[in-house]
Amino acid sequence: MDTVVARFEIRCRRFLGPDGVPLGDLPGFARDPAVLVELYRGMVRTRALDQKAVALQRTGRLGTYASSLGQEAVVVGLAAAMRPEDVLLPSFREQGAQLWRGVTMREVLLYWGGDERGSDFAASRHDFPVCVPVGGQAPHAAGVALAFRLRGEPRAAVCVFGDGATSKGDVAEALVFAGVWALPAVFVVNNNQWAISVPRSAQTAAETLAQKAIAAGIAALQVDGNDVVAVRDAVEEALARARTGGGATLIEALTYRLSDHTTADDARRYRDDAEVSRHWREEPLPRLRNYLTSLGAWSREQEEALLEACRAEVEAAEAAYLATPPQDPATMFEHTFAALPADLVRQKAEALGGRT
Amino acid sequence: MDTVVARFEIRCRRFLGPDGVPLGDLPGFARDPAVLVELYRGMVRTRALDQKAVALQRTGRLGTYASSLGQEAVVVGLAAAMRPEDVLLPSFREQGAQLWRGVTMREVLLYWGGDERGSDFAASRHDFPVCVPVGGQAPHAAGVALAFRLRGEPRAAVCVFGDGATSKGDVAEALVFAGVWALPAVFVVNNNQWAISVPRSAQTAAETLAQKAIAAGIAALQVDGNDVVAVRDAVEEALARARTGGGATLIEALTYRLSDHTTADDARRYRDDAEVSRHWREEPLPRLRNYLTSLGAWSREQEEALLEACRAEVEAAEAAYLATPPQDPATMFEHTFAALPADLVRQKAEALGGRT
Amino acid sequence: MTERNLVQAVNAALARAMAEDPSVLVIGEDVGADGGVFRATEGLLARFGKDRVIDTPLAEVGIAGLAVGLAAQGFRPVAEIQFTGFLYATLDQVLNHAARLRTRTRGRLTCPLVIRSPSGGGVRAPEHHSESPEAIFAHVPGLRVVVPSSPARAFGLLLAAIRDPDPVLFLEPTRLYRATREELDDDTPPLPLDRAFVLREGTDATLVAWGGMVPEALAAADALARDGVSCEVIDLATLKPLDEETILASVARTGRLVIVQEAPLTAGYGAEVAARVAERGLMSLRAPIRRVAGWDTVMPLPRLERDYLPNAMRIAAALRETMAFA
Amino acid sequence: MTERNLVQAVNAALARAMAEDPSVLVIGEDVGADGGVFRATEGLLARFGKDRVIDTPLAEVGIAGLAVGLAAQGFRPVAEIQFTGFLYATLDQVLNHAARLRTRTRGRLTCPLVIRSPSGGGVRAPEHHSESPEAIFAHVPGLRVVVPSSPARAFGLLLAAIRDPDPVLFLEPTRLYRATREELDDDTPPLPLDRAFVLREGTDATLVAWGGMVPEALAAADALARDGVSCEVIDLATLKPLDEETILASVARTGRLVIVQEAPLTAGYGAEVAARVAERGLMSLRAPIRRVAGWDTVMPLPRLERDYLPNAMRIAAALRETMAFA
Ligand SMILES: Cc1ncc(C[n+]2csc(CCOP(=O)(O)OP(=O)(O)O)c2C)c(N)n1
Ligand SMILES: Cc1ncc(C[n+]2csc(CCOP(=O)(O)OP(=O)(O)O)c2C)c(N)n1
Ligand SMILES: [Mg+2]
Ligand SMILES: [Mg+2]
Repeated sequence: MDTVVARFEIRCRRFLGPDGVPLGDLPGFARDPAVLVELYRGMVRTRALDQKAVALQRTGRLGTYASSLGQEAVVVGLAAAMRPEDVLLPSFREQGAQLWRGVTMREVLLYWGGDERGSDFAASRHDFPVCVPVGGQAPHAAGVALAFRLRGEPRAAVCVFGDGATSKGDVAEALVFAGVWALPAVFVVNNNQWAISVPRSAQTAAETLAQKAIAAGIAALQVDGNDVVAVRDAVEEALARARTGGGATLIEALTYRLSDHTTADDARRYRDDAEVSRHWREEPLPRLRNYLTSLGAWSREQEEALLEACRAEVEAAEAAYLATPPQDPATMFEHTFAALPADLVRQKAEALGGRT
Repeated sequence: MDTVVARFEIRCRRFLGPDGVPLGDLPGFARDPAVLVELYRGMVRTRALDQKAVALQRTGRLGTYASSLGQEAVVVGLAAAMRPEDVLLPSFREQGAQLWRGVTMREVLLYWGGDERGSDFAASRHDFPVCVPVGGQAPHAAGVALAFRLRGEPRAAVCVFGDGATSKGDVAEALVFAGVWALPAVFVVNNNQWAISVPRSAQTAAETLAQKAIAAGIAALQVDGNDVVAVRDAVEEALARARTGGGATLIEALTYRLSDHTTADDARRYRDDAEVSRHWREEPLPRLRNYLTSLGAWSREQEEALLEACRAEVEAAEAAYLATPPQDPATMFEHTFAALPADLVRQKAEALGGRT
Repeated sequence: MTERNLVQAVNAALARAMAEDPSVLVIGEDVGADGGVFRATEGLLARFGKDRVIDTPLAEVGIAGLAVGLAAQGFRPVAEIQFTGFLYATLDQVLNHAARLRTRTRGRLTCPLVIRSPSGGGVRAPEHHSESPEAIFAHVPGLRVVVPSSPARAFGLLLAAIRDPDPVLFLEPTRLYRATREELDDDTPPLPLDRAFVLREGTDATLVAWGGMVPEALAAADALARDGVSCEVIDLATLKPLDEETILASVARTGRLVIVQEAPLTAGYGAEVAARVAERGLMSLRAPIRRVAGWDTVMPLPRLERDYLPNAMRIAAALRETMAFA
Repeated sequence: MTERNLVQAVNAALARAMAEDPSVLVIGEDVGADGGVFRATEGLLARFGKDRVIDTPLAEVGIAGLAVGLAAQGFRPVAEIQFTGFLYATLDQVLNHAARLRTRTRGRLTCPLVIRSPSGGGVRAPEHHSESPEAIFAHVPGLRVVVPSSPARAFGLLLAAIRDPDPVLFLEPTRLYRATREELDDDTPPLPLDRAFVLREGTDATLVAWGGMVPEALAAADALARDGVSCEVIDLATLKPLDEETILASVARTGRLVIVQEAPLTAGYGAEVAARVAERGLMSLRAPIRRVAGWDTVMPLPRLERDYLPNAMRIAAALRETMAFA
């Protein structure tokens, strides 16, 4: 005697096909080519920074770095959907979202160059810093969102993590909290198909990652993560719902990690070049560029000017980064507590040479 | 442009209505009244032990105890579905399942009386002991099930936990493992509607707990947890699937905690008597008894004989429990490692009086 | 003035902190209608409402992480972890996030949260309900660890912990919850979070203890007093940062040190106390430093609990051996 | 004989253990096709197949718990936690389950598992990749904690850890993975899991270190030798259980003790070593016990790493101060 007591479905959103041809009507914001140009610029800037960062790492002037190559539509799309007063809780591959929110290229390089001041960025100061422990920031997002709810503020927390992160219990617990209190939070999965060497298929038996939302009773959506219009639209819809008491959403953005996992990784050890080549055909930049070109809103000259502007910005950032004087070792101590306890005062003196 | 990419449904199974009237055909095993009588006996024994344990606690002769009052169909139904070679990974409210698998009442009392020997039970020695940290045993079940898979044994791990436990990340991670490797594991949620004072509605926004399975891509089923026939049938089906390579299942058994959370709790602080009274009308024992009576397979005399037999068994267990000589304090040390390291040898000597 | 036991003092401190500062929240499992399994949060829901006393789902990693998010947003969450056996799950959030958010962002984001948890054995509790994990957390840079041992210290220290701009782990000895009562006014001031308390002055030996072991240490000092030995008894109260000076000053006078901890011996916090004295107070020592501790075995189920836990007798024996040194 | 560095020694020990005993499994993130992010499991998948070298989902609690279930069923899982920053999440499973399953069931179920994790700083790694959490785990009854500091000791101790019938935490100093090479035969026997190694004999002071600090300690001893001071250098190797006798015997001869740990000072494992000597070796001490340790601050990002980590210079300075005592 079985009766059906609940039904669910997962939908996937896409506006622009891989070739840049629209599959139907575009959402409101996308009808203004200037808005699309801004999104395009955001993605190109991100890629330019990534290229520079990888080059700096290769020449020993930066630490391990996680490029977002191929995933620019995810990070730019979600950042473009946010308001300044929302809070971003990134993982470690969202420099594109940070840039969009005003963090400078120099600050991004500083962090990955091993300097804490890179997380003391001047803009968007309520945003969380990079989170290396996978999924660890997800419960923070629930807390931030709860703070907004308690204060009655129409703000939302936007938390980003990877396909691998969806296996972490931390993420599952965060979704439970976000669900049970209908918190203003949006969780975006950058499903780039790989968690270092572990392919999506070996990460979980779930048909989609969006369906992780069902376990927590929150809204779910899959989106073509190489279509920046779809990403921005999906996150905007989720944010609108969040701000108006409609609760949390989990959005799975389908994309692909075209680069190595980080500069410390060599992906050829575990994945096919052919697979990677195939995915180059789906990547987000030409898609939007082709569409803009078809509208007559983008020209070869504009493209060259943009590339040149990004190159200049990146080079200025590199110079500023390399010119940043080192931190005083005393700073190791100064932020451990608001006020230094007595035994740390002694340790600090010892560290700075004057052992007491 | 949204397209549906995945669909799910949750079904709920029930054979006997609250009054014991069948809602349709019963599964094969339930056509033999002798089998049903055994299930009934298992539930009555469980209730008898619970009553005695609570009484012993009230008079200071037992530690904190978690009664399974009202949830006997869950623990007996799942145990009856298992084979001896399967492994039970209980939480702390499954004494009914342990009894069915041959653990003695005296052993159960010994454990809750604060004596480790209660977990060194003589029967079903591959079963796990009680697990107090909520959800902590769920990943162990994945490990046990993986062991069976690696050895090619047609055995399964059966893991039981409560509605509250489904919020724990440990459980979510265990389900991910069970899903991705299609492990022979069955996870049974004793959804007794309360996690101490937190009602099911405040635990998660998920419409059902069964749908937690969707996040891990494993089979899901809800079952009337007061219908022992439905519980046994659902778990048997899941075990058959598990043994034949079909992977794991999460079964949510809907029941109600008619008692306090434990003997340390006073549920009147946080829940309505009226709610409890309502649920007494749904409880599992009269349901099966009424059905057996309607078949002519159960009489008042049989009922009295069973109660008397259980009383006798419980009293014998109580006597044996109370007569069990205390453990030698040396046993604290003897099982810390297979062989006692030197510094523990010294500590042991000190503990036993002969300080070295 | 009201007479309060330790758990009532915790309750009163929570109520006072919440009344004074609207950013103080209480979160955890069963902290609302149930008032906490030990009644530490009793009455708070009725008084402050469900936006400030928040029952959470059963998820300790989530609770700790939620608190980090709330704290970074300017709230002062006081999270209850129901028993210390379930605190280990929060270590990742506490160490990797709460205790380093200030450092990582050079002060841009901070984490003024308190995690409270009933701690220690002695009440014949079920498995995993009698743990003493203070040493594990005391190893975490950026975290304060506080263990009160009387109603007044529980009140004053908890108040200070909640007001502190950084994360604090506050471990409440279950066995002392209802052990004694003290007169305690609602407007008693907070106590400093970097000071040990000399509970009894003495000249022959220094006894350092904290939490549930403090009454045992005092009882041992009583026993030794009957033999004419005068013991100074220090309650660390705040384990991290450690008030080294109070201990060193005492040992400088007594020349003898016995440290009592309920937790297993090895790598317990007593080792830190011993190590500090062995560095900065070695020359005043007239006898080896003794630690009286739980054995390096698993905390047993209730029937062997008394064989596991250090007690006044074992402490007195250690003191006597210490006194036997020239 | 093959020349191997430390990570190759780990790899060789894993291969040998797997070849000898079909119940040995390797599990963890990226241990398969990738061969581990440090290549510790390289080639194992090809040689032993995917039923014995198992890439897991990204879930550390799950990995630790999976290992408990496998071990209770008679397998000997060797689980890799990719970096020690992600090991904290496993504490709950290790402490509440793995390390007490034997005790809880009076030996009915046991837990012969190994958790390996690259540990410590010095390689300019990203955040949370340079942690030294050994003290936290050394506080856990029923668990062994091992930290090798040379290829040969890594090989012999890992082999022993895998054969051991109880759970072992095996922390591999990342900075030593490729630091030196040693001749190492595949049939080198295992090393005992309860013994410290005297790496250098000396008469004036005892230096105790482990893991990544051992080369620094040896370098400091070299520096002191140039001043005519003879230092004995002991590599603890197995932290728990502690080989107290080797340390005490050394201090009895030298009268001076300096302990080096990379982890933050407070409640680090150096405190335990100091406390043991302050109890059982106090009377042979001619100078205060010095600890040279990481500061009680968050491990900084790479640019300040060298200001954080103890080094031969700091150790030598501590030794000189120690020698300055009558
Ligand atoms: C808790 C934790 N475990 C392991 C790691 C090591 N690690 C860093 S990134 C990564 C894979 C992450 O995969 P995914 O979540 O898909 O994000 P992606 O890197 O693909 O963006 C792993 C295992 C970590 N940082 N944190
Ligand atoms: C990890 C953990 N957190 C908290 C507790 C304290 N505690 C014991 S039982 C319980 C509620 C469990 O609820 P549920 O999972 O529904 O099981 P039930 O008791 O209803 O059978 C809690 C919070 C615990 N034992 N373990
Ligand atoms: Mg990924
Ligand atoms: Mg329940």
